[in-house]
Amino acid sequence: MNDAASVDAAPAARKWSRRFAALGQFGISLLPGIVLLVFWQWASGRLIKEIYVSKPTAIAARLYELFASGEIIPHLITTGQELVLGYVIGVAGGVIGGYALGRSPRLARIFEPYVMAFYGIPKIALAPLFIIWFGIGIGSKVALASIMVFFLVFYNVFSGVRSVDRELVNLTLVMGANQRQLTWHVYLPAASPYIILGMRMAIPYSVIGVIVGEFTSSIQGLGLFIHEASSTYDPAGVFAGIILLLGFVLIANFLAGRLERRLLRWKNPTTQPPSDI
Amino acid sequence: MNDAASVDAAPAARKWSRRFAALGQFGISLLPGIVLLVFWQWASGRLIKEIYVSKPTAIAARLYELFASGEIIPHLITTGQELVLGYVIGVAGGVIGGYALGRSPRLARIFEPYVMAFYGIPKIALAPLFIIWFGIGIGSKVALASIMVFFLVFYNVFSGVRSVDRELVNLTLVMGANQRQLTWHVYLPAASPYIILGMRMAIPYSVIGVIVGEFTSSIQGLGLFIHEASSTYDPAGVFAGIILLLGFVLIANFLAGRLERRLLRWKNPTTQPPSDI
Amino acid sequence: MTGQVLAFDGIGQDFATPGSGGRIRVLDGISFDAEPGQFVAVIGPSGCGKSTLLQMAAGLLMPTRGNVKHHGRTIDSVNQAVGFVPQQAQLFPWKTLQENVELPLVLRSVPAEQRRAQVAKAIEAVGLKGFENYYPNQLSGGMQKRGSIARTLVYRPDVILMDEPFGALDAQTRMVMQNDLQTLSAEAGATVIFVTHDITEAVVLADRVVILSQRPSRLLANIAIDLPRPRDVFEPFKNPGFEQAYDAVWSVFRSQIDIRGAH
Amino acid sequence: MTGQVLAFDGIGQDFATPGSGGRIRVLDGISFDAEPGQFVAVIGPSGCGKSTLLQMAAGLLMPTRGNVKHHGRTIDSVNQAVGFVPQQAQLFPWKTLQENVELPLVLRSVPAEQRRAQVAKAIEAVGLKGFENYYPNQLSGGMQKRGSIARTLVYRPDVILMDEPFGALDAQTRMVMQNDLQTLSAEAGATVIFVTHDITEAVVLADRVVILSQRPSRLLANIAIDLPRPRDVFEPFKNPGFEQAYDAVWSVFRSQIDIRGAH
Amino acid sequence: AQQTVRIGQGVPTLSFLPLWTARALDSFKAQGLTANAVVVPGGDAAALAALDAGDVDLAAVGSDTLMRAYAKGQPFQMVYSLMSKVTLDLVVAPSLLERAGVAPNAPLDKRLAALKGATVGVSAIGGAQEAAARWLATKGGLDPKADIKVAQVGNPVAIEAALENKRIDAFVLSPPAGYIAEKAGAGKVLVSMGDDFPQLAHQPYLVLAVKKPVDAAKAELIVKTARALQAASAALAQKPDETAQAIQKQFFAKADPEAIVIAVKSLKSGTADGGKIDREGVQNAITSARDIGVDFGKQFDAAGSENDLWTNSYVTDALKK
Ligand SMILES: Nc1ncnc2c1ncn2[C@@H]1O[C@H](COP(=O)(O)OP(=O)(O)OP(=O)(O)O)[C@@H](O)[C@H]1O
Ligand SMILES: Nc1ncnc2c1ncn2[C@@H]1O[C@H](COP(=O)(O)OP(=O)(O)OP(=O)(O)O)[C@@H](O)[C@H]1O
Ligand SMILES: [Mg+2]
Ligand SMILES: [Mg+2]
Repeated sequence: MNDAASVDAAPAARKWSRRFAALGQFGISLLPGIVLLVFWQWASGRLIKEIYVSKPTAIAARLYELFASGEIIPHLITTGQELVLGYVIGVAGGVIGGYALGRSPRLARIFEPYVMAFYGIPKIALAPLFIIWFGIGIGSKVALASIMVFFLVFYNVFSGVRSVDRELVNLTLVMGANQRQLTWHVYLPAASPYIILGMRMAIPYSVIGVIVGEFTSSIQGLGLFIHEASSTYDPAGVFAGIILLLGFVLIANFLAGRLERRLLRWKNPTTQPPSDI
Repeated sequence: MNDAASVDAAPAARKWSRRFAALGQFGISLLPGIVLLVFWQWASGRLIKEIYVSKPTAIAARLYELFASGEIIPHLITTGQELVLGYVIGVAGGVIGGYALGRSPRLARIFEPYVMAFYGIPKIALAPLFIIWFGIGIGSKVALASIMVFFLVFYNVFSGVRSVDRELVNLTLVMGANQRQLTWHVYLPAASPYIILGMRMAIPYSVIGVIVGEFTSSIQGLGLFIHEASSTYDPAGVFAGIILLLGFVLIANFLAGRLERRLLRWKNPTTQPPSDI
Repeated sequence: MTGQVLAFDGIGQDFATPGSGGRIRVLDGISFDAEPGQFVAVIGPSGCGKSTLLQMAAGLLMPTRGNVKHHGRTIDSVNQAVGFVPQQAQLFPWKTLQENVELPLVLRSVPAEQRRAQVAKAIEAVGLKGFENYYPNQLSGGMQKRGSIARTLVYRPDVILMDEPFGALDAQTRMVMQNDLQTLSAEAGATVIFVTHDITEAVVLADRVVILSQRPSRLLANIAIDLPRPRDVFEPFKNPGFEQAYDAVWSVFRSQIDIRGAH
Repeated sequence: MTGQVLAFDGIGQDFATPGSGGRIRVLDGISFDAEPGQFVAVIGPSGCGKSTLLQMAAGLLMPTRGNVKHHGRTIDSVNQAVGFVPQQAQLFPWKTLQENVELPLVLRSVPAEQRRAQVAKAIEAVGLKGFENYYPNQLSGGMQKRGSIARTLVYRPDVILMDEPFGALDAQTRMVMQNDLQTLSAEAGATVIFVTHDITEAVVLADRVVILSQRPSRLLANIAIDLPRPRDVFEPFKNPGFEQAYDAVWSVFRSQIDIRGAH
Repeated sequence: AQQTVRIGQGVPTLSFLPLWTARALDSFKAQGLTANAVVVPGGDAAALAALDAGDVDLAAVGSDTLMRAYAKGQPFQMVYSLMSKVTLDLVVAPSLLERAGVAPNAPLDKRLAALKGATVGVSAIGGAQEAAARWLATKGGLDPKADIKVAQVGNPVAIEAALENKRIDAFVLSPPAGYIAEKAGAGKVLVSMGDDFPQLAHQPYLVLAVKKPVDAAKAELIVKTARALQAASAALAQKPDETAQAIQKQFFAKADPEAIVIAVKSLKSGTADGGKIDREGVQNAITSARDIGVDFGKQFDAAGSENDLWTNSYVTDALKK
């Protein structure tokens, strides 16, 4: 609302105060995490047995141990590869598929229900097929993760493309655009809020895909590590593994946030979102 | 493009030809399914062992058997309840949470990363915790399903609310709207394409949530049925269970499609989407 | 100087220029005010900051310098006491014309029956009878704009801010609506701030015409139009004294043309 | 009758009315055409179907009855041989002004260097120099409209369809741009279909003025304006013969006013 | 009145033979019980969590998981031995033997040495199966960490698919997986652990666990359950074929009947002692767990943990009339 409230201040001071505010923001956003950790530490052994939830100090110690011994490194690398590959393949497929069906209502009417139905299949029930087709190595996890990612990206791109303003499309056609140009100059930018939303939501699901995959079959990876820790009553190990997964998620989310700000710069170039409630 | 192409025809004829076209459409959209079934039937035992993929005729026979004996009914009812409850709770939570964070950039900056991180946690790894907290009954499945649904709906509503045109919001405020009215008359309708998208994508995920829950622990339900079929070497049973799950998904998707057309009527009231590629 | 409904006091507005990181000065010390029931027309070159001024009066934008007072109170949040017809029609695309026009009454909890009557009257007044169930994207540009006007006039606000309301209308519709607006504002005693590009329109409707300069915009003149009311909007030049008033405004305006030069 | 660039032949257009399931007749047998290099102005009441006609010429809407021919060929798909300035500016919100104006050239694979020069010239011509890096939502309504005009003129199409291009502009900017358009269309020999609400504008710019009636819209008149060129757009009434031409148009138009009646 | 007993089970394998038998023959009914089988596919740890939460009365789990939980201070106690021998089979792909040039009838350690460089599938890493695979490798003179790779492959059908498609070279699972693989020509049962290693043939391998403390009503329930299971085991010993068929029809209707019958027969010997848990057996279990490298993180032995980790009193009570 008060876009211009701070406009009077001298540029240098503004810059500093902005940095300061950003720092404050960051501090505030850490707060719930800290509260959670403290509560966890307190509740563990009091409200709920440590064997089920471990506790932050134990997890920190376990994490240190895992890195100091290097034991976790190969798991980290494997899972990292699976995540990146699965995510990239899924996003690429989702964008292409969603775009095609979004542009062609006819194709959409035919195939959309199948895509939806395919997602209702509990993939765990298809474990044998996955093993036969993709093996027990990195392949089956990449496949699962990219399927998960595909779905979310697919639906978002599909909806995004369908929501593009017809009049802009028509205008661009009159201007002389061919289909490829229409895609690049109109459909993709106009659908970008949806595409980015899909890419963001897909981040944790790529992790879920990889973990489900590793639970189903694997030789190495964080999911396997977590599963092993869980069946050998090593709760600190379980949560240490989870924390590492969260690391992946948060890094990817941070990168996606930057991409979003970059691509959607045009939406609110100088001003802040309105009417904070 | 040719909105008006069929405009000359007499209304009655138009109505019929439209019905006919709809029927044709429906037929065409069954085609890939039929092709798939035929291929499946053929490939089973030829390209891949029947024990891994069963075959359509065997599955149909198994389905008949399950319904004739009534064996599947209690499973169906349990899973149906879990799905509906999980979905409704998840959607409600997602809309409220997404709306609150969408309206308040401050809250969003603080909590959004936590929501994202929470989804990176592989829920399967926390099976013991879920059992401790929600028991082995319907509770833990509803919890899992609604968590899955929540996330998708949350993110879509969040993005939808943030994408609402500021100028319309401002105008409504000037007109004298209070916060509640702003929500009903502007934010929710403007964000409805996103909300509906989230609700649609959440359909198969509610199924996944329930199935993961039933795979973790259960007394009754389709997930359990599938799990038992798979560990007692009954591939037709596995796929019969999957088909029933798909039934849920497709019915829900159909209903969501109708809701969508109803709520988004204003988007393209009389005309068809443009530029089929 | 008391009793002003709206007072713009030394308004200045800077915007950040994209890319360069610099700032562009749009408004540079604009002061004028509107007394109760007064009809103030604002004219000025495209991009000089007229819409920006109206936004400030509606409390949607805080000026960089100076302030806008409404009944003596500095506006520092959304101003719900004014009616605002924005430059783009901005109807709600998910509401039919009827629902759009009805909204301000719904927001004010006017009973349904009374609402229906008022809405029907407002829609009729802008010549859109029969289009009640159309969605905005089924209406022509001018019809949308008229819907937007009906939506504001339907709840009879004391202060009306109008941003080029009649710009997209043909001569005949425009004259009818000018006439209606004149009658309405006189009857209801509403204060109107009216942005327009049409000098004839400004002169025939307004009590005062505020003329802004090119960006960075200053107040070039604030000219009182003392023609008797009611005025004939259908043949403006037949109003006694119109020509002099027109020339007074036009001569100020003319000075601006010369800046860009006629080739 | 050969050699027409655009020919509207017995155009009729019905739209489904929402709710009732009936149909509303918007255009009812409109026929007129434009010869090469001709400047045709279309005027008519708000909502009579002027924008609908332009959409047909651009191939974005197929008429219910009749057809539009372009160089003798019936238009049955998007017409890429015309330039179209829509009623709402419709700039691409994700592109800066510069990128918006550049787009048609990019679509035509014009080399970057030449593109830059042409874009700079077009932006300068509409008086938006200095705003190249602004996104559309940072521009005023009139500036957006001018951007939209620049985007069409930049690639010099043979046929230009303009839907109230100067409606949102102040008198001075409008005159400068009218003058530029006159020069440009004369130099390039472009055929222009120009929808406007301003009779003066129509008469001073056009070779023919097409006047449409209220909905269901018929062709009221198609009046040739045989004033010598170049014409003085800054003081239209000083053009020899202008007054008669104006009166010819106005008298047709006037008949329409009386239908709704001056109260 | 009928009383309900809720039994949680982590993995629905045939090795929990007394449970299947009792359900197939409904020997619970004679004790005035209705058995409510709660499947906890989340695994033994999840089944024990359900026990801890009070959602089930008894949990049927592997003794190794139970001992781990016990070592962590969980209040669980084994009250009935469902399977008194290690039932795992090592099944290898024929190609593995060919590659190593080992005959199927070669001495045990030679056979096991063929595992060098192999990937062995198990249904869960961190459980008894992984431990068994690595232990077998040491018996073949191999380095259990470096010389074999152990892969987690979800369910039995998936493991078979993996073996058949050369994704793994061998697997360690309970019957009937080995028979089915042999029948499909995909694998060869190389070692039956309970038969080939005497110390593995006498120990509580799969057990029923309860949460302490046990009140009188719960104690009665346990005794009744034990009686039902004993009755089932007795029936199995008398009429192995009929019983096996009953199990197959009721629970494995779609599986190959022959494989189930053979499997039931081979497992039968592990149910012969009516659920008895003794000091020697428990000690065997502890030692073999330690042998294969399980670190309980706490020292305890069979004698010291009697009536804490384990008790035979319910079985004894059940035998009294
Ligand atoms: N968010 C913004 N960032 C930068 N500049 C802006 C922004 N909003 C408006 N401006 C600039 O402010 C100036 C005035 O805009 P405004 O819309 O008030 O003009 P106007 O007088 O209403 O013009 P018009 O008659 O064309 O509608 C323009 O030059 C515009 O570029
Ligand atoms: N999709 C539609 N469905 C129903 N009616 C429509 C639709 N599109 C346009 N119309 C009707 O067609 C008529 C003509 O619209 P058009 O936009 O061509 O008018 P116009 O002459 O350009 O008016 P203006 O000067 O106000 O821009 C209007 O009455 C409008 O309601
Ligand atoms: Mg403006
Ligand atoms: Mg129009």
